[in-house]
Amino acid sequence: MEKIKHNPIVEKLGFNRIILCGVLILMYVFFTVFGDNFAGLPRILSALNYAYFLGFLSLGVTFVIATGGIDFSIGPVMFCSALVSGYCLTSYGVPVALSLVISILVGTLFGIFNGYLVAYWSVPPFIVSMASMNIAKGVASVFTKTQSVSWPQGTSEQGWFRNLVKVGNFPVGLVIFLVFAVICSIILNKTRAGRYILSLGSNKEAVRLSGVNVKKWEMLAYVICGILVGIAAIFFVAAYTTVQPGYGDSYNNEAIAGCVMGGTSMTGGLASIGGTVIGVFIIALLQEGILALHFSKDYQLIITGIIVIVAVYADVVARRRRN
Amino acid sequence: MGEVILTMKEIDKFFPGVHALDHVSFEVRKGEVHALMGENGAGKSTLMKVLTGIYKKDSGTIIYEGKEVEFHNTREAQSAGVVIVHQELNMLGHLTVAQNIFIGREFKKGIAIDDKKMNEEAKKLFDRLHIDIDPTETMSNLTVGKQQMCEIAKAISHDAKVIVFDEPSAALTETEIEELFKIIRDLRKQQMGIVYISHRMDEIKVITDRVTVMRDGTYVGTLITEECTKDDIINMMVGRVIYEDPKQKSMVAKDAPVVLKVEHLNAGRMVQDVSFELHKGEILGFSGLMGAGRTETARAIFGADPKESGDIYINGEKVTINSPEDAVKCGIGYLSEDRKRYGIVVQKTVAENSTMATLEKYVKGLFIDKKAEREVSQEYVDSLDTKTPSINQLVVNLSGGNQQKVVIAKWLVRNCDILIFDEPTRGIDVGAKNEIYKLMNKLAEDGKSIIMISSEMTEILRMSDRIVVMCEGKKTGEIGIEEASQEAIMNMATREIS
Amino acid sequence: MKKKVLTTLLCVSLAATLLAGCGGKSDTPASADTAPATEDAAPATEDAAPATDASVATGGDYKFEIIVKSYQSSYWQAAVTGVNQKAEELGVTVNCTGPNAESDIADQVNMLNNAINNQPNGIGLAACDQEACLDSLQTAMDKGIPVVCFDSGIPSAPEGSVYATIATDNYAAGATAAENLYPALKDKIASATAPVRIGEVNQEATSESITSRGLGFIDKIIELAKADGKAVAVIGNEYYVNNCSEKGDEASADIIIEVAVPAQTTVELCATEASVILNKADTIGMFGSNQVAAEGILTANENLDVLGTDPATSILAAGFDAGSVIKGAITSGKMFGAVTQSPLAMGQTTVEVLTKIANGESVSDVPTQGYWYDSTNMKDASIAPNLYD
Amino acid sequence: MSKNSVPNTQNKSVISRLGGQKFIVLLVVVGLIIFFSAVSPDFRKYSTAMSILDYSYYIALMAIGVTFPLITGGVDLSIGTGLICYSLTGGFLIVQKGWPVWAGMLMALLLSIVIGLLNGVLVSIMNLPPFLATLCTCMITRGLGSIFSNRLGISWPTSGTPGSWFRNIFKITVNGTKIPLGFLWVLLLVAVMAFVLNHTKIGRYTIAIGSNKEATILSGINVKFYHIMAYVISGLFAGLAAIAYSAVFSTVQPGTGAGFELEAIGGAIIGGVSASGGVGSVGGSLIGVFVICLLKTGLPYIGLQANWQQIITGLVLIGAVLVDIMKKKKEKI
Repeated sequence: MEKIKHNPIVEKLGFNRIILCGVLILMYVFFTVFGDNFAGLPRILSALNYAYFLGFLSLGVTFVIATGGIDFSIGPVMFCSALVSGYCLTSYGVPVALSLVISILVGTLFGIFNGYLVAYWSVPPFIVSMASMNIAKGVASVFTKTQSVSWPQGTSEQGWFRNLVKVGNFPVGLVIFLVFAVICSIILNKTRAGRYILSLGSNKEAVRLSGVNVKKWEMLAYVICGILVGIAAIFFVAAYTTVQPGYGDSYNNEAIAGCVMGGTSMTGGLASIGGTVIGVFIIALLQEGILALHFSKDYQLIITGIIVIVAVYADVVARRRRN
Repeated sequence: MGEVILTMKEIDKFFPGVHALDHVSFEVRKGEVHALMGENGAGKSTLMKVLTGIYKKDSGTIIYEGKEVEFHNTREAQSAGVVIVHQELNMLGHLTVAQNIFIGREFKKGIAIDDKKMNEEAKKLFDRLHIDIDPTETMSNLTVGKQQMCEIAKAISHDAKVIVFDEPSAALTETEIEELFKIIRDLRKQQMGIVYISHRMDEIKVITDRVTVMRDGTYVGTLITEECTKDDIINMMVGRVIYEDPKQKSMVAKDAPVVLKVEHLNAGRMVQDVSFELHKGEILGFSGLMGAGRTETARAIFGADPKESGDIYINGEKVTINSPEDAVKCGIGYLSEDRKRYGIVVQKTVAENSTMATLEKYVKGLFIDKKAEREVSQEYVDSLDTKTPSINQLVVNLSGGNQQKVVIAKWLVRNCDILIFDEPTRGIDVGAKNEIYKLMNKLAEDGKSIIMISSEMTEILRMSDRIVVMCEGKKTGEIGIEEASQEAIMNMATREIS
Repeated sequence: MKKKVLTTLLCVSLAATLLAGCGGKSDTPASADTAPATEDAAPATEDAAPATDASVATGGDYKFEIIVKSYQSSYWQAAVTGVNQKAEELGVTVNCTGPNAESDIADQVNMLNNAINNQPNGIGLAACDQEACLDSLQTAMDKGIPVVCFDSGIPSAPEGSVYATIATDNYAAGATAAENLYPALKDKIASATAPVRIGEVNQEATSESITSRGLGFIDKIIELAKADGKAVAVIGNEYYVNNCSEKGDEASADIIIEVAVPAQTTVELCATEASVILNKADTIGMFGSNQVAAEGILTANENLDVLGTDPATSILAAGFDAGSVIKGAITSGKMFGAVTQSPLAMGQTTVEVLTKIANGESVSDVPTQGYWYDSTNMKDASIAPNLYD
Repeated sequence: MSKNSVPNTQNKSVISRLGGQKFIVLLVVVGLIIFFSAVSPDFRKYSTAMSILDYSYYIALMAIGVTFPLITGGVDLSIGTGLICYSLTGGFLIVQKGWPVWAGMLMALLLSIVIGLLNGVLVSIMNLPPFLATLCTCMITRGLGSIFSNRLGISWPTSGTPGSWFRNIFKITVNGTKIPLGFLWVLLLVAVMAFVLNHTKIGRYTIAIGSNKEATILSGINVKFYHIMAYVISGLFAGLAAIAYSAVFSTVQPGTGAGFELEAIGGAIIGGVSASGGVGSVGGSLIGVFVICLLKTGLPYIGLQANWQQIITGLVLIGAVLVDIMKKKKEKI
């Protein structure tokens, strides 16, 4: 046991991450054995559909949580991005490529808004989230005149953007998602931005007194989150076509759960992109598996909740023992 | 001195990987003040925590009032009459003084808490101790000193027979310490057994009857205070003599240029019209009582807090400092009095903390140049003799003195010319203190200029080339080391300004 | 080590107890679908199914996946009951699922994909959104799984993927409400000196079935009013104003139709919107276009007490769907009447049609209807079976 | 240093600031009422006030409860979905299983206490961050609610049917006039909980935990117990809110309820509860809730399209908190 723990790879990833990987694999085996026709590509593709947008949300919120903040406007903002850009596409004839850019732009704007209020005006992130959640829903409904927006079908001329998710049976989205995860991991661990974001999550005042412009970096975390939420919107519509104004809240919890399950600490300062990715895959696999077992989504929520509690508790215990 | 009220015999306590207490014995008599001394980490606090039930002992016996006892929590200890006044203030800022004193044993009227009676009782208690505090005051509005008094009042209100003072004077001003001593003498007269933990040698001589010294979790010996010298005690603590005398004369050349000039600085109530100059290679001591506004002045200069008015000149040039960022750009570094809160990022490694203020220099393209970072931090670990298993160690795992060195390294990496040391040796044990002093002297020799804020008179007199004294937010005096004496400084520090 | 073992044990036992909590219930989702079938079967006995033709499709050992829009309202519960009844009768296996809310489009798409992966003999789908399912329908067709749409059709479905649609014409159903409500208000409108107001509360402006009903109601009122020589104006929610047959001019209108859509589909917001309209002095009629909206009107009325059945003294409200609250209100004279669909029959028909397809028989679309009911005809044999709780 | 005068004046300013915050929020409430009444004649009707009160009970009750975890420096996100879960469970037992109404209500309350207890244990004993622990129980209660009710929407007995007596708890009609009994209950509960917060051990230690948990532990207080109690109170009030919700809205649907907690917490924070703990009052929370409820119910009255309402609610929320932040900033200098 001790030997495994001191293996360099294990040490780098963290023991709990390895366990989480094990949980993921066990879950797959479990569902394959007990679920209806679970083995095979279609199920995995379907689970991945769910993992993409949730994954981008989770990646985004990981940055915010790393600063010790929280953002639960991500779900509604994702819908707002998809609605505003989709409405431009369907009603104003904006080209698809530009619409995708608009989607990312809307997400970024909300990121700037949230980040500015949190970092420069010291409004508690909780309040900011609550406000921007309402604003995102409102803006989306005003912009679309309270209409749901359906993005073009894959068969149509404008449907090329769906290739971002998959071409034939090849999961292009997975590749893109993993590339983004690697980029996020590099930003978090290898760049100044990441260093400051994590450090200020751990001890903001100490970083400020080191002569660092903490406001700028704290805001940046929210902006990165916003950008990723904008991207999440693209993957949402590429997989699920239609978005409605006034919704999206339900994805907040799952995105935060995926992130925290992976070992990112709610108190800030500790974040693991690898963990987030595994966490998201667990949730996505779970939702697919639960359906294959003919259970309702309710069980997915409950089990997700329990896994998060156990995972975080394991981290709490591990940390306590270390100190 | 009366009969023995408390005996701790052969106490053993293990923490994972550490033998924290190794068969330690200790006794307290009625009506004595018994000093418990030792460097940081010697096991004093652990011993007292075992006594009051915060930790569970692994072996050994505690005999209290003739019976063997084992307290399972502070509450049990309290009700038996063993109470502790903690080093860190354990106040609940949002509650009133009376509510704090009676927390956990409120008077009740039916199911309601009888706040009126609590206020009355608190008042009586304060009268008994001759302390002037309003029981209905919110705790966070009191000065640190008053808060400490409340802690003591709280301890006494438990009908205590044994009171443990864990470094009670650390946060007190000289006058408050006097008050404290008066109270302690009073308690001694009432035949209470008092344990007094402190680092301050002078106090030990003044107030205690016996001294027990611990080192590395073991019992070293017990002396009668009157019959021993400071050196004896220090010898027992560290095994070598390291007591240094005050600096005799300034080390700064007469014609040394002014590197920092502050004029008419105002920042709230605590910084009013402060002006001074700092010369190259100088250690400028900032003395004064707790709450005199020294830290506030430093923070205002550094841009950590907003200032209302005043000019700052660096090397003769006027600069605008609105944030720590600006200050750092001007070559100022600030080592906070509260390392844990303002100095280090505990979840980061030694290397990462070292480059915290300089990271832009260790960036290659988009990425942090971790190799260069490691090299530079290793360099300073070596040159400052920081004791860490590796530069990848999280700073949270280092001792206080070594954490301080990491913070110093952070500013040295930045190559700051002006360094503000705010209480640089607070909470650092004697051996490490000396190293910090040596380091500061060396920095000054190398041409760095240092502002040192300290509440320890001996430290001020030992290190400073010149001393600025503050009182209630105003500068009340400036004195060269040659003329400085404890009395002279104290005079200025308590000078009333109308 | 001891501590570690202990903590691990704790984790495991925690997980186990919590899981056991779910595990103990693990048989419920299956029975959740069957339980109502047996319990609620009583009110809707064999004489139901007015819309289905009686041809018996003998079931083989078939497995069908039924996906409803949500489980929220009793409408869907009735539909599921119908599905299960018929399945039992025909001896086929059905598995009913559906998202928690009609707005959970993504969840429903996942469920549809999942259903396809289960490789059933057929899928019955009540799509939350007309566009979101198209890809999945294509997949189903590629795999040769027949799909039957019920409740709502999917007009743009890939050719050949949907074998039959069993749906109510929501536009016509909305018009039914207008046809029944308008005559009762007619005298009052005729005698009114100032413009009168008819309110409409829609839970949302995005679901096709709700908007169709809403528009059907508006357009019918306009048509009837015009026949009487009255001018109508539509105000309120943009979508409805822009998509009705004629939005009119508020200043010169004799009848103002005010359309309200709450900011979110929650009950209390529906009620708030309803009370705003009910509070207006010139309001004479109300229409709630689904169960939530109709119940919102009733909730708002709790404080206002303006609803009734006498047009001279009160506001007349028409609802949609059934459920104990609306039924109670109609019985007690709070609500004038409502339109109900026949979810039970629809559920039954869906299974029947699926079985037929599996048997290789040819099928065609089955239109179902909206039935107007009020206190006078609630007990009628043609209506009673459609009034689910 | 011997003068007490300096801290004393400070003290007064703090008290006035706390009262001040409440006072400002109260002014906002009055201002909103005046504004809506001026713009919309219908708003002035007695029945409108009744509606606003009706729709405020459940949020107000949740806010009263959640004030306690907030003051400990935590949060309880599970109250919204919890409310629906309790209401579904109680309603299911009454409607589908034929339990007497009082038994169903009791069961709902019991369940709410159990979930509160679970939150407390997760936070206090297992040391999970409150945000996270209650986020998980939020998901869990959402799932449980659906499962307990077999995923059915439940309509509690409607007025006029047997078993509808529980509606009279919140509203009775005397001589044709409706009396908002529920509001009296809410006020009574505010008084009771304000008493609990300020004059009993539970309240005292709740503040103490939020102020300085370590110090509270060292004072020999059974912090774990009192920390759990804060969450149990929050849970219990979510249970009471569930009954109020059922009485007002009759039909409860599984899968809803997410978002209720934000309204309650937002109300509490607007009412002066500090997000970092130690500070807050039950009365303030109630006033804060009315800001949110008035916006929610008032905006439709001034003819504003629904989508604008959300934007305005969001902006007002930030505005309310910003005012407080600006004021503190000014005081600090």
